[in-house]
Amino acid sequence: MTLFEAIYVTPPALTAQAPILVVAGPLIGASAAALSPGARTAWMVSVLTAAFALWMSVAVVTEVAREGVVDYALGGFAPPLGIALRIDALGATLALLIASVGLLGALYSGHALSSEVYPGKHGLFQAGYLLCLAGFLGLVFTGDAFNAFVFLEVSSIGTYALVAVGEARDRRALPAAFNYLIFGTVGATFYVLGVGFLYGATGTLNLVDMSVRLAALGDNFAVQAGLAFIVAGLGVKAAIFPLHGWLPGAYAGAPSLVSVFLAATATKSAIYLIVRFVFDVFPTGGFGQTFLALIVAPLAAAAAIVCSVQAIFEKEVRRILAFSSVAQVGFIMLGISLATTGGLSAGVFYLVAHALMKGALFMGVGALAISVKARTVEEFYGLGREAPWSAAAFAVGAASLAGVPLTMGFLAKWSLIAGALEAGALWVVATLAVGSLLTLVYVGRLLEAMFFRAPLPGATRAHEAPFGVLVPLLVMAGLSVWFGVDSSLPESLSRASATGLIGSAR
Amino acid sequence: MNAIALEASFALNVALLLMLVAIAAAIAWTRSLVAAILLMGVYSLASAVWLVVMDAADVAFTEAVVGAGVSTVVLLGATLLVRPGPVRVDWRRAIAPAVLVVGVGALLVLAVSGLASFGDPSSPANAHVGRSYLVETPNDIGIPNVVTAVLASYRGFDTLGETVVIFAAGIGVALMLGFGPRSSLPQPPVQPGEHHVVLRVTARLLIPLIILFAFYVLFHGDLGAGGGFQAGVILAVAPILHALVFGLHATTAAIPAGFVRGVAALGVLVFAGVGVVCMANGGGFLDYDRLFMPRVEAMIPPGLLGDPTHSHNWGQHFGILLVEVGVLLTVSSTMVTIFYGFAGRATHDVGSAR
Amino acid sequence: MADAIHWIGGGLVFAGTLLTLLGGVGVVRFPDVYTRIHAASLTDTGGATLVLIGLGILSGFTLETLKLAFVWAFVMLTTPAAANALANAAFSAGHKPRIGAFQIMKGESSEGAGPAQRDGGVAP
Amino acid sequence: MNFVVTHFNYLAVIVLMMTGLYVLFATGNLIKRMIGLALFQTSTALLYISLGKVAGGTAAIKIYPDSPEAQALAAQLDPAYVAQFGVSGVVYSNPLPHVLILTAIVVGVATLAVGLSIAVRIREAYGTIEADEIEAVRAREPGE
Repeated sequence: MTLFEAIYVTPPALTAQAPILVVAGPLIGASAAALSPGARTAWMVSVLTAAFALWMSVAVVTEVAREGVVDYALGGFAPPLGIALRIDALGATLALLIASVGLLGALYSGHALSSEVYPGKHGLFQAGYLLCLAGFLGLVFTGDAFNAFVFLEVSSIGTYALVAVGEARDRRALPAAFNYLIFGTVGATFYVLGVGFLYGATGTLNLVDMSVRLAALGDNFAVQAGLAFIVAGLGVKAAIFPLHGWLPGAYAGAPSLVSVFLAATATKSAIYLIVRFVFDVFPTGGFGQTFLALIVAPLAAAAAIVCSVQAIFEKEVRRILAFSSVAQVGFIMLGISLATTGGLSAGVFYLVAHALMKGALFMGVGALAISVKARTVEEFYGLGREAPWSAAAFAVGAASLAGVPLTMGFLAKWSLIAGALEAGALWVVATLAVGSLLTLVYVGRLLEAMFFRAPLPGATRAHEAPFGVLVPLLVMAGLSVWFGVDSSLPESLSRASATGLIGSAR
Repeated sequence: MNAIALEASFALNVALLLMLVAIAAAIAWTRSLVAAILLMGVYSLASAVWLVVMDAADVAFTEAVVGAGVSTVVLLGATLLVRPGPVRVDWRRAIAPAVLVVGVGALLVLAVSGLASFGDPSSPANAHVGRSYLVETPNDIGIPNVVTAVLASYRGFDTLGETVVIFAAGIGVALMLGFGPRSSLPQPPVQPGEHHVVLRVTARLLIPLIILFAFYVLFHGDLGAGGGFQAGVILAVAPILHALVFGLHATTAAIPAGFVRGVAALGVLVFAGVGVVCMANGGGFLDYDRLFMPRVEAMIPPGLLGDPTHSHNWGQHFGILLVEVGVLLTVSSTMVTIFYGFAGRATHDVGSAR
Repeated sequence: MADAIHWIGGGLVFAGTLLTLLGGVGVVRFPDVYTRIHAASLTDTGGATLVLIGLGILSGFTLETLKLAFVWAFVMLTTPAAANALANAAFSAGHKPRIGAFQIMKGESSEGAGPAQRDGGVAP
Repeated sequence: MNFVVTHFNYLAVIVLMMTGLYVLFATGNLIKRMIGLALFQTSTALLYISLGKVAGGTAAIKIYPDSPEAQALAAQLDPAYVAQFGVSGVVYSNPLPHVLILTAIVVGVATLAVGLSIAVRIREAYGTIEADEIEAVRAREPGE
């Protein structure tokens, strides 16, 4: 954490308010973006807001590193009555991740958006983007079950339309967005249903209060079914295997900024909430972990295999990446469902790694698509020579996805296997091995197309992406390499997250 | 307990629920889309009546305004735009959903078996936090309507989120329908049909009344059912009625779409701004007790709201009022944005008063 | 006295509901759009008036009475106007009356004459 | 049988929710789907409200205990019951679920508006709002 303390200076009065500012900043910024007169102003508002959110997240992370858990009571009412924010190490980690990707995405949108979205829409588009950012940040910070639903919807409602805006490039974005809306809303409603049962059994919505009362309650059908509904509902958002139907279409159809941001953060914040309920709210070693081990883990394993195979047979680059995301969520959930410190911290590490690499990959595809409207693998032939920097960044992301040494993906896979061995779950190791091999196949196919194939005759020649797109892209890809070499920061954050959730004893 | 009164209320509850089940079955059964939409409106009205029986006056008001009003209008508007044929029914398509629904339903029945009996005053849900609100509101907030107190103050952050969700919906609809080739076509000149005199006269009479009623609902929210959200929807009815009777073109000339979107953003800013002011005065976000600096609070005459001997939580009163105004601004302008979106897409032969 | 108020008020409310129910029957039973609108709007205003008077008697002379009067005024203003608009729309959409003095028009075209039972129900 | 009586509300609400879910998944018509979704969401709200009902309670708007209204309410109930579960002499229903559902209703209408606007755009782009016909159009497109 010394790194942060060195770069970060802020008045103590602001630090005390940092948790709420992380969430309220983007909300206010969204209104400002909607009010701003031109596309350029909207973009600047977006960048400034995202930078502010990142700054405040860094403040929160340092605070969490110092104190363990940060509580913030809203409205001046003590938690069971009022709503409270509660930020543990995992929440702080995710906020840092989301805010960083948010800032990089906002920078990236300066050029990328103008090729994809009608300029008159930029103000509203940026407003929607900032609302989405605020929603995800609120989701990982809130300490209240119903407040989490509100933020789930804040992040979702805008996103449905943002995905649909991709119709300017590809009209398939529209049915994909509709599908996303149906799935997402059913998921959110299932979540509300589950929270309703927990509320009916405990009488509270505050997660800390709820965990105290659940521990006293013992086994109860309402509570158990409540958890099942919560996990199922969030599982839709997290794209856990049979509930992932919305994801490929949405990621493939959305404007590239939205794809980048969703791929890097959307599923992650839902996974965070699942982890929070299972490990933090439900008593340790109780029904929650059994549910995870017996139901979620096999599904996650199935995802890791089935969706990797689907990715191999896809023709479109973005859909390959999208199916790969579902498979990788399977890996993450496998790590988490081990329910040991090692497994959980490996899962969190993998989550961060996956966010960075998928962000770089989708950003790379978006950067390449600025000059060529390339969609299928064939249309990507030879782009490596025409746009070397973008292609290199894409290649770094792909290498991280495949788990090449010196990238973050390698360390993530390594720690996952170590965690699984430590927990004695050999079948998890086997699944990981098979899944990784399959990953290698489709990643190899992508890289071969880009670097070792001549362009199709008659294909339009690509140009290098503009500077404003290249910088965030290279930073995003660079982070995958940086943390692959010096992983102390994500390592310490994920370990702190895991011990914060289940204690270091186990 | 007087058993007769309770049993009568329970019988009413059962009757209304059975009615709802019948309406829901009809919605599932009918092949006509318009019939399904209207039945959905009836369902909302019936559930609003049921909500009154359940003592949820505020929710009933909202459900009547939103479910029976806005939702029905939006659904009908979309139906006009897509001009669908009858809904096709294929029994093969129905098997998998039926199995799924039966499975989920069975899980739900299992789940409710773990809940306390209906109406039990000592159930966890009613005994813990819910009861604390009833006990604490007179001291903490000092307004009669506990639902408003919880909505705007104790759980004000949720309400901020709710306002933002509405704002996001406005953004979404504007992104989908507010731009594009068709909406920018010049509107056909309005031809005032001489047989619409009744409508025009009534509308002229009603629009100011509607606006007045909206503000009544807004300011009455502290004392009874009502508040910013319901008031916002009612306020939005005024321009919508104007557009329906006098033509969309006349309304957008008076209230441009861009202005309406700006007001929606402004509402969120007002709400969040109240929170920031509380923060700047040394409290937490949305801590209305710190809304005024002590110096300012001392200047408020004690008899402003009647009884001067009673201690007033001025910060809470004004904070709640301000955030309700923010909600009103966002909700009403978003409703108008949604209406503009759908109505602006319409080809002119479906305009209603033309 | 209290009993009498109870019975008179309750009776009026009951009569109002009955009238509204009759209107519902009329909407189902009448042959064309215009007669249906007629049935619905007349019984609606009449039924609402009876119910509101009944409620006013039941609640005694308080602030509620004033609110009920406002509701009554609103209903009297809007329901007839809505019925008028509906009839106008039906007429412009080409629906023709089936009974009464306009029966002569029946021979011209049977296409637009039916009650609006086409699926989708959207104006052509 | 006793369970059916004491939990009647919950069971009825389950039937309503499942009807909504069935409508949502059984039809290919996008607008009918949105109706199913609205039905599902509205019915979920009814579950919360059922949780918050207190037998003999009244709406959570404070009544002075010595007002005629409060006395009329109290006369219907056992004094011991009022003393135990009432707040200064009046039994109220639980306000918290009402607040939550106010929020949920708003979220529901927001979803509905966005969903329908996307459906309208689908109609403009594909010429139909039947899911299987859209699927058929998509299957004919290149790159699929």
